[in-house]
Amino acid sequence: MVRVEFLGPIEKKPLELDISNLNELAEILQKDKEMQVWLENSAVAVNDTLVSSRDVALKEGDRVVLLPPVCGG
Amino acid sequence: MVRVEFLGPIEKKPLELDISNLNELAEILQKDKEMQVWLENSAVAVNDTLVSSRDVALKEGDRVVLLPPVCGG
Amino acid sequence: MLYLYDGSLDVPTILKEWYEQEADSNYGAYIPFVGTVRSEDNIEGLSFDIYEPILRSWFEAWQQRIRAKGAVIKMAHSRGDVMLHESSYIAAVFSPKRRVALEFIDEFVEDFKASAPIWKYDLKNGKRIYALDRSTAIKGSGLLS
Amino acid sequence: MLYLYDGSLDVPTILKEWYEQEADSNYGAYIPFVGTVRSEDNIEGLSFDIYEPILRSWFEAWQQRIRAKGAVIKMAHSRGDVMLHESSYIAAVFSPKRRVALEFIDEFVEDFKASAPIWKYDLKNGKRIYALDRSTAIKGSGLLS
Repeated sequence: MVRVEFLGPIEKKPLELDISNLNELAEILQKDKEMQVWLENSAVAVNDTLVSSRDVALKEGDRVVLLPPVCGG
Repeated sequence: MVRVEFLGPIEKKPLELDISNLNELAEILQKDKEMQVWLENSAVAVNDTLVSSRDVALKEGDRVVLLPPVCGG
Repeated sequence: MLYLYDGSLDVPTILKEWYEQEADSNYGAYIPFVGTVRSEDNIEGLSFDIYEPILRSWFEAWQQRIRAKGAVIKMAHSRGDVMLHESSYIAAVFSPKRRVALEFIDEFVEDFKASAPIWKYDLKNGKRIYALDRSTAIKGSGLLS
Repeated sequence: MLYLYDGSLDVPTILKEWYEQEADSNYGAYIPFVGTVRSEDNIEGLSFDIYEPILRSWFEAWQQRIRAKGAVIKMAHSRGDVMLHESSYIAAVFSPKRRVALEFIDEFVEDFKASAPIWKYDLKNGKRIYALDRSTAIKGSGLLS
Protein backbone atom coordinates (compact mmCIF):
# COMPACT_ATOMS: atom_id res chain seq x y z
CA MET A 1 0.00 0.00 0.00
CA VAL A 2 1.03 3.62 -0.64
CA ARG A 3 0.12 6.26 1.96
CA VAL A 4 -1.12 9.63 0.65
CA GLU A 5 -1.19 12.65 2.99
CA PHE A 6 -2.63 16.15 2.56
CA LEU A 7 -0.69 18.95 4.20
CA GLY A 8 -1.52 22.35 5.66
CA PRO A 9 -5.01 23.63 4.93
CA ILE A 10 -6.22 20.63 2.86
CA GLU A 11 -8.83 19.09 5.09
CA LYS A 12 -8.68 15.52 3.94
CA LYS A 13 -7.71 12.39 5.88
CA PRO A 14 -4.72 10.33 4.72
CA LEU A 15 -5.44 7.55 2.21
CA GLU A 16 -3.90 4.08 1.92
CA LEU A 17 -4.02 3.15 -1.76
CA ASP A 18 -2.96 0.19 -3.86
CA ILE A 19 -1.32 2.16 -6.68
CA SER A 20 1.95 1.86 -8.57
CA ASN A 21 2.43 5.35 -10.00
CA LEU A 22 1.29 8.99 -9.80
CA ASN A 23 -1.00 8.67 -12.83
CA GLU A 24 -3.13 6.23 -10.87
CA LEU A 25 -3.15 8.60 -7.91
CA ALA A 26 -4.20 11.53 -10.14
CA GLU A 27 -7.07 9.47 -11.54
CA ILE A 28 -8.35 8.60 -8.09
CA LEU A 29 -8.04 12.14 -6.65
CA GLN A 30 -9.65 13.77 -9.69
CA LYS A 31 -12.86 11.91 -8.84
CA ASP A 32 -13.07 13.92 -5.57
CA LYS A 33 -14.70 17.26 -6.52
CA GLU A 34 -13.41 18.94 -3.37
CA MET A 35 -9.86 18.13 -4.42
CA GLN A 36 -10.12 19.87 -7.81
CA VAL A 37 -8.66 23.21 -6.71
CA TRP A 38 -6.01 21.62 -4.49
CA LEU A 39 -4.82 19.40 -7.34
CA GLU A 40 -4.27 22.49 -9.46
CA ASN A 41 -2.25 24.44 -6.92
CA SER A 42 -0.45 21.72 -4.97
CA ALA A 43 3.01 20.28 -5.37
CA VAL A 44 3.73 16.60 -4.83
CA ALA A 45 6.47 14.87 -2.88
CA VAL A 46 7.31 11.17 -2.83
CA ASN A 47 9.07 10.06 0.32
CA ASP A 48 9.61 13.74 1.14
CA THR A 49 11.29 14.60 -2.14
CA LEU A 50 9.42 16.99 -4.45
CA VAL A 51 8.76 15.47 -7.87
CA SER A 52 8.26 17.30 -11.15
CA SER A 53 6.94 14.45 -13.29
CA ARG A 54 4.23 11.83 -12.94
CA ASP A 55 6.66 9.20 -14.22
CA VAL A 56 7.56 8.02 -10.76
CA ALA A 57 7.07 4.38 -9.86
CA LEU A 58 5.52 3.83 -6.45
CA LYS A 59 6.16 0.76 -4.34
CA GLU A 60 4.83 -0.77 -1.13
CA GLY A 61 5.45 1.57 1.80
CA ASP A 62 6.02 4.73 -0.23
CA ARG A 63 4.56 7.99 1.09
CA VAL A 64 3.10 10.70 -1.13
CA VAL A 65 2.28 14.17 0.23
CA LEU A 66 0.40 17.05 -1.39
CA LEU A 67 1.68 20.54 -0.58
CA PRO A 68 -0.75 23.43 -1.22
CA PRO A 69 0.46 27.06 -1.73
CA VAL A 70 2.89 28.18 0.97
CA CYS A 71 3.45 31.41 2.87
CA GLY A 72 6.09 31.30 5.58
CA GLY A 73 7.55 34.26 7.37
CA MET B 1 39.62 85.12 6.43
CA VAL B 2 38.59 81.66 5.22
CA ARG B 3 39.50 78.66 7.37
CA VAL B 4 40.70 75.53 5.53
CA GLU B 5 40.79 72.18 7.38
CA PHE B 6 42.22 68.81 6.37
CA LEU B 7 40.27 65.79 7.57
CA GLY B 8 41.12 62.22 8.52
CA PRO B 9 44.61 61.07 7.52
CA ILE B 10 45.80 64.33 5.94
CA GLU B 11 48.45 65.51 8.35
CA LYS B 12 48.30 69.22 7.79
CA LYS B 13 47.32 71.97 10.20
CA PRO B 14 44.33 74.22 9.41
CA LEU B 15 45.04 77.34 7.38
CA GLU B 16 43.53 80.83 7.65
CA LEU B 17 43.59 82.31 4.16
CA ASP B 18 42.55 85.56 2.55
CA ILE B 19 40.86 84.05 -0.54
CA SER B 20 37.60 84.65 -2.32
CA ASN B 21 37.07 81.43 -4.29
CA LEU B 22 38.20 77.82 -4.67
CA ASN B 23 40.47 78.60 -7.62
CA GLU B 24 42.64 80.69 -5.33
CA LEU B 25 42.66 77.88 -2.77
CA ALA B 26 43.68 75.36 -5.46
CA GLU B 27 46.55 77.60 -6.52
CA ILE B 28 47.87 77.91 -2.99
CA LEU B 29 47.57 74.21 -2.13
CA GLN B 30 49.13 73.05 -5.41
CA LYS B 31 52.37 74.73 -4.30
CA ASP B 32 52.60 72.24 -1.41
CA LYS B 33 54.23 69.07 -2.86
CA GLU B 34 52.93 66.94 0.00
CA MET B 35 49.38 67.92 -0.87
CA GLN B 36 49.61 66.73 -4.49
CA VAL B 37 48.15 63.26 -3.91
CA TRP B 38 45.53 64.51 -1.47
CA LEU B 39 44.31 67.14 -3.92
CA GLU B 40 43.75 64.40 -6.50
CA ASN B 41 41.73 62.09 -4.28
CA SER B 42 39.97 64.47 -1.91
CA ALA B 43 36.48 65.94 -2.04
CA VAL B 44 35.79 69.50 -0.93
CA ALA B 45 33.06 70.91 1.29
CA VAL B 46 32.25 74.56 1.92
CA ASN B 47 30.50 75.17 5.23
CA ASP B 48 29.94 71.41 5.48
CA THR B 49 28.24 71.06 2.11
CA LEU B 50 30.08 69.06 -0.55
CA VAL B 51 30.73 71.07 -3.69
CA SER B 52 31.20 69.80 -7.23
CA SER B 53 32.48 72.96 -8.91
CA ARG B 54 35.22 75.50 -8.19
CA ASP B 55 32.78 78.30 -9.02
CA VAL B 56 31.92 78.93 -5.42
CA ALA B 57 32.44 82.37 -3.94
CA LEU B 58 34.05 82.39 -0.49
CA LYS B 59 33.43 85.10 2.06
CA GLU B 60 34.78 86.09 5.47
CA GLY B 61 34.19 83.32 7.99
CA ASP B 62 33.58 80.51 5.49
CA ARG B 63 35.03 77.09 6.27
CA VAL B 64 36.47 74.76 3.63
CA VAL B 65 37.29 71.13 4.44
CA LEU B 66 39.14 68.54 2.35
CA LEU B 67 37.86 64.96 2.63
CA PRO B 68 40.28 62.22 1.54
CA PRO B 69 39.06 58.71 0.48
CA VAL B 70 36.67 57.18 3.01
CA CYS B 71 36.11 53.70 4.38
CA GLY B 72 33.52 53.38 7.12
CA GLY B 73 32.11 50.14 8.46
CA MET C 1 21.17 25.81 11.65
CA LEU C 2 17.38 25.68 11.59
CA TYR C 3 15.43 26.39 14.78
CA LEU C 4 11.68 25.86 15.14
CA TYR C 5 9.76 27.31 18.10
CA ASP C 6 6.21 26.96 19.37
CA GLY C 7 4.70 30.47 19.28
CA SER C 8 6.47 33.77 18.78
CA LEU C 9 10.25 34.25 18.60
CA ASP C 10 12.32 35.97 21.27
CA VAL C 11 14.09 38.15 18.70
CA PRO C 12 16.68 39.93 20.91
CA THR C 13 17.80 36.63 22.45
CA ILE C 14 18.07 34.82 19.11
CA LEU C 15 19.98 37.70 17.45
CA LYS C 16 22.34 37.77 20.44
CA GLU C 17 22.89 34.00 20.49
CA TRP C 18 23.62 33.85 16.77
CA TYR C 19 26.01 36.81 17.01
CA GLU C 20 27.84 35.13 19.88
CA GLN C 21 27.93 31.74 18.12
CA GLU C 22 29.93 33.29 15.27
CA ALA C 23 31.88 35.83 17.34
CA ASP C 24 35.23 34.14 16.67
CA SER C 25 34.51 32.87 13.14
CA ASN C 26 36.03 35.94 11.47
CA TYR C 27 32.94 36.95 9.50
CA GLY C 28 32.87 40.63 8.59
CA ALA C 29 29.13 40.83 7.87
CA TYR C 30 26.08 39.57 9.80
CA ILE C 31 22.68 40.33 8.24
CA PRO C 32 19.56 39.12 9.99
CA PHE C 33 16.10 39.48 8.47
CA VAL C 34 13.30 39.66 11.07
CA GLY C 35 9.67 39.13 10.07
CA THR C 36 6.99 40.55 12.37
CA VAL C 37 3.20 40.13 12.29
CA ARG C 38 1.56 43.33 11.00
CA SER C 39 -1.84 44.62 11.94
CA GLU C 40 -3.93 44.57 8.77
CA ASP C 41 -7.39 43.46 7.73
CA ASN C 42 -8.46 43.21 11.40
CA ILE C 43 -6.47 40.09 12.15
CA GLU C 44 -5.64 39.20 15.76
CA GLY C 45 -2.52 37.37 14.67
CA LEU C 46 -1.24 34.62 12.39
CA SER C 47 -0.85 30.90 12.80
CA PHE C 48 1.62 28.59 11.05
CA ASP C 49 1.76 24.92 10.06
CA ILE C 50 5.18 23.55 9.12
CA TYR C 51 6.01 20.35 7.28
CA GLU C 52 9.36 19.67 8.84
CA PRO C 53 10.94 16.93 6.67
CA ILE C 54 10.81 18.98 3.46
CA LEU C 55 11.61 22.24 5.27
CA ARG C 56 14.77 20.57 6.61
CA SER C 57 15.89 19.24 3.24
CA TRP C 58 15.17 22.60 1.57
CA PHE C 59 17.21 24.34 4.28
CA GLU C 60 20.02 21.79 4.02
CA ALA C 61 20.35 22.46 0.27
CA TRP C 62 20.62 26.20 0.98
CA GLN C 63 23.15 25.59 3.72
CA GLN C 64 25.41 23.69 1.32
CA ARG C 65 25.12 26.38 -1.32
CA ILE C 66 25.93 29.14 1.14
CA ARG C 67 28.78 27.19 2.77
CA ALA C 68 30.35 26.76 -0.67
CA LYS C 69 30.74 30.57 -0.70
CA GLY C 70 32.38 30.56 2.73
CA ALA C 71 29.25 31.87 4.44
CA VAL C 72 26.74 30.63 7.03
CA ILE C 73 22.93 30.68 7.12
CA LYS C 74 20.72 30.39 10.20
CA MET C 75 16.95 30.42 10.37
CA ALA C 76 14.26 30.41 13.06
CA HIS C 77 10.50 30.07 12.54
CA SER C 78 7.39 29.83 14.67
CA ARG C 79 4.85 27.01 14.76
CA GLY C 80 1.29 27.77 15.83
CA ASP C 81 -0.03 31.17 16.86
CA VAL C 82 1.91 34.45 16.73
CA MET C 83 0.03 37.57 17.74
CA LEU C 84 0.19 41.15 16.36
CA HIS C 85 3.63 42.82 16.55
CA GLU C 86 5.26 39.56 17.59
CA SER C 87 7.85 37.99 15.29
CA SER C 88 7.58 34.63 13.54
CA TYR C 89 10.65 34.48 11.31
CA ILE C 90 14.37 35.24 11.43
CA ALA C 91 16.93 34.36 8.77
CA ALA C 92 20.55 35.48 8.99
CA VAL C 93 23.61 35.26 6.79
CA PHE C 94 27.20 35.61 8.03
CA SER C 95 29.97 36.07 5.46
CA PRO C 96 33.58 37.24 5.33
CA LYS C 97 32.72 40.23 3.12
CA ARG C 98 29.51 42.17 2.72
CA ARG C 99 28.46 41.47 -0.88
CA VAL C 100 27.94 37.74 -0.34
CA ALA C 101 25.74 38.32 2.71
CA LEU C 102 23.76 41.15 1.08
CA GLU C 103 23.00 39.03 -1.97
CA PHE C 104 22.25 35.79 -0.13
CA ILE C 105 19.88 37.32 2.45
CA ASP C 106 17.71 38.68 -0.37
CA GLU C 107 17.78 35.50 -2.42
CA PHE C 108 17.23 33.27 0.60
CA VAL C 109 14.24 35.23 1.92
CA GLU C 110 12.59 35.26 -1.53
CA ASP C 111 13.12 31.53 -2.04
CA PHE C 112 11.87 30.90 1.49
CA LYS C 113 8.63 32.73 0.63
CA ALA C 114 8.20 30.75 -2.60
CA SER C 115 9.32 27.30 -1.49
CA ALA C 116 9.43 26.64 2.26
CA PRO C 117 6.60 24.23 3.21
CA ILE C 118 4.92 26.52 5.74
CA TRP C 119 1.24 27.46 5.70
CA LYS C 120 -0.09 30.72 7.08
CA TYR C 121 -3.52 31.31 8.60
CA ASP C 122 -5.13 34.58 9.71
CA LEU C 123 -6.52 34.54 13.24
CA LYS C 124 -9.90 36.31 13.16
CA ASN C 125 -12.62 36.10 15.78
CA GLY C 126 -10.75 33.14 17.20
CA LYS C 127 -10.89 31.29 13.86
CA ARG C 128 -7.96 30.09 11.76
CA ILE C 129 -8.45 31.12 8.09
CA TYR C 130 -5.98 29.90 5.44
CA ALA C 131 -4.26 32.90 3.76
CA LEU C 132 -4.65 31.52 0.23
CA ASP C 133 -4.51 34.91 -1.51
CA ARG C 134 -1.08 35.66 0.03
CA SER C 135 0.31 32.18 -0.62
CA THR C 136 2.47 30.94 -3.49
CA ALA C 137 2.10 27.61 -5.29
CA ILE C 138 5.38 25.68 -5.03
CA LYS C 139 7.21 25.33 -8.36
CA GLY C 140 5.85 22.31 -10.22
CA SER C 141 2.39 22.49 -8.63
CA GLY C 142 -0.56 21.09 -10.53
CA LEU C 143 1.17 17.79 -11.34
CA LEU C 144 -1.92 15.74 -10.44
CA SER C 145 -4.57 18.00 -12.01
CA MET D 1 18.51 57.88 14.12
CA LEU D 2 22.30 58.03 14.06
CA TYR D 3 24.29 56.86 17.07
CA LEU D 4 28.06 57.32 17.48
CA TYR D 5 30.01 55.44 20.15
CA ASP D 6 33.58 55.58 21.42
CA GLY D 7 35.08 52.13 20.78
CA SER D 8 33.29 48.93 19.79
CA LEU D 9 29.52 48.50 19.58
CA ASP D 10 27.48 46.39 21.98
CA VAL D 11 25.67 44.63 19.13
CA PRO D 12 23.11 42.53 21.06
CA THR D 13 22.01 45.55 23.11
CA ILE D 14 21.70 47.85 20.09
CA LEU D 15 19.78 45.26 18.04
CA LYS D 16 17.44 44.74 21.01
CA GLU D 17 16.91 48.45 21.64
CA TRP D 18 16.12 49.17 18.00
CA TYR D 19 13.74 46.20 17.81
CA GLU D 20 11.95 47.43 20.92
CA GLN D 21 11.83 51.05 19.72
CA GLU D 22 9.79 49.94 16.69
CA ALA D 23 7.87 47.11 18.37
CA ASP D 24 4.51 48.86 17.99
CA SER D 25 5.18 50.69 14.69
CA ASN D 26 3.65 47.90 12.60
CA TYR D 27 6.72 47.21 10.45
CA GLY D 28 6.77 43.70 8.99
CA ALA D 29 10.50 43.62 8.19
CA TYR D 30 13.57 44.56 10.25
CA ILE D 31 16.95 44.07 8.57
CA PRO D 32 20.10 45.01 10.44
CA PHE D 33 23.55 44.88 8.83
CA VAL D 34 26.36 44.30 11.34
CA GLY D 35 29.99 44.96 10.40
CA THR D 36 32.69 43.22 12.43
CA VAL D 37 36.48 43.65 12.37
CA ARG D 38 38.09 40.69 10.57
CA SER D 39 41.50 39.27 11.26
CA GLU D 40 43.57 39.80 8.12
CA ASP D 41 47.00 41.05 7.22
CA ASN D 42 48.11 40.74 10.88
CA ILE D 43 46.14 43.70 12.11
CA GLU D 44 45.34 44.04 15.81
CA GLY D 45 42.22 46.02 15.08
CA LEU D 46 40.93 49.07 13.26
CA SER D 47 40.54 52.68 14.23
CA PHE D 48 38.06 55.24 12.88
CA ASP D 49 37.91 59.02 12.48
CA ILE D 50 34.48 60.51 11.79
CA TYR D 51 33.64 63.95 10.48
CA GLU D 52 30.30 64.40 12.17
CA PRO D 53 28.70 67.43 10.46
CA ILE D 54 28.78 65.89 6.97
CA LEU D 55 27.99 62.40 8.28
CA ARG D 56 24.86 63.84 9.89
CA SER D 57 23.70 65.67 6.77
CA TRP D 58 24.41 62.61 4.59
CA PHE D 59 22.39 60.48 7.03
CA GLU D 60 19.57 63.05 7.21
CA ALA D 61 19.20 62.95 3.40
CA TRP D 62 18.95 59.15 3.53
CA GLN D 63 16.46 59.31 6.36
CA GLN D 64 14.18 61.57 4.31
CA ARG D 65 14.44 59.31 1.28
CA ILE D 66 13.64 56.21 3.30
CA ARG D 67 10.81 57.87 5.24
CA ALA D 68 9.21 58.82 1.92
CA LYS D 69 8.82 55.07 1.31
CA GLY D 70 7.21 54.55 4.72
CA ALA D 71 10.35 52.99 6.17
CA VAL D 72 12.88 53.82 8.90
CA ILE D 73 16.71 53.77 8.93
CA LYS D 74 18.95 53.60 11.99
CA MET D 75 22.73 53.54 12.12
CA ALA D 76 25.43 53.14 14.74
CA HIS D 77 29.19 53.56 14.24
CA SER D 78 32.34 53.47 16.34
CA ARG D 79 34.87 56.25 16.84
CA GLY D 80 38.45 55.33 17.75
CA ASP D 81 39.77 51.79 18.22
CA VAL D 82 37.83 48.58 17.61
CA MET D 83 39.71 45.34 18.12
CA LEU D 84 39.53 42.03 16.20
CA HIS D 85 36.10 40.35 16.17
CA GLU D 86 34.48 43.40 17.71
CA SER D 87 31.88 45.32 15.71
CA SER D 88 32.12 48.90 14.50
CA TYR D 89 29.02 49.37 12.34
CA ILE D 90 25.30 48.62 12.39
CA ALA D 91 22.72 49.89 9.94
CA ALA D 92 19.10 48.74 10.01
CA VAL D 93 16.01 49.30 7.91
CA PHE D 94 12.44 48.76 9.12
CA SER D 95 9.65 48.69 6.55
CA PRO D 96 6.02 47.56 6.29
CA LYS D 97 6.86 44.92 3.64
CA ARG D 98 10.06 43.07 2.91
CA ARG D 99 11.08 44.33 -0.56
CA VAL D 100 11.59 47.93 0.54
CA ALA D 101 13.84 46.89 3.43
CA LEU D 102 15.80 44.34 1.36
CA GLU D 103 16.51 46.90 -1.34
CA PHE D 104 17.30 49.82 0.98
CA ILE D 105 19.68 47.93 3.26
CA ASP D 106 21.82 47.00 0.24
CA GLU D 107 21.74 50.46 -1.31
CA PHE D 108 22.32 52.22 2.02
CA VAL D 109 25.33 50.07 2.98
CA GLU D 110 26.94 50.57 -0.44
CA ASP D 111 26.41 54.34 -0.38
CA PHE D 112 27.69 54.41 3.20
CA LYS D 113 30.92 52.74 2.03
CA ALA D 114 31.30 55.18 -0.86
CA SER D 115 30.21 58.43 0.78
CA ALA D 116 30.15 58.50 4.59
CA PRO D 117 33.00 60.74 5.88
CA ILE D 118 34.70 58.08 8.00
CA TRP D 119 38.38 57.17 7.76
CA LYS D 120 39.73 53.74 8.62
CA TYR D 121 43.17 52.92 9.99
CA ASP D 122 44.78 49.53 10.57
CA LEU D 123 46.21 49.01 14.04
CA LYS D 124 49.58 47.28 13.64
CA ASN D 125 52.33 47.10 16.23
CA GLY D 126 50.49 49.79 18.12
CA LYS D 127 50.59 52.13 15.10
CA ARG D 128 47.63 53.66 13.24
CA ILE D 129 48.06 53.19 9.46
CA TYR D 130 45.57 54.80 7.06
CA ALA D 131 43.86 52.09 4.95
CA LEU D 132 44.19 54.00 1.68
CA ASP D 133 44.03 50.91 -0.54
CA ARG D 134 40.60 49.94 0.88
CA SER D 135 39.23 53.47 0.78
CA THR D 136 37.04 55.13 -1.84
CA ALA D 137 37.38 58.69 -3.09
CA ILE D 138 34.11 60.55 -2.52
CA LYS D 139 32.24 61.43 -5.73
CA GLY D 140 33.59 64.68 -7.12
CA SER D 141 37.06 64.28 -5.61
CA GLY D 142 40.01 65.97 -7.31
CA LEU D 143 38.29 69.35 -7.55
CA LEU D 144 41.38 71.24 -6.37
CA SER D 145 44.03 69.25 -8.30
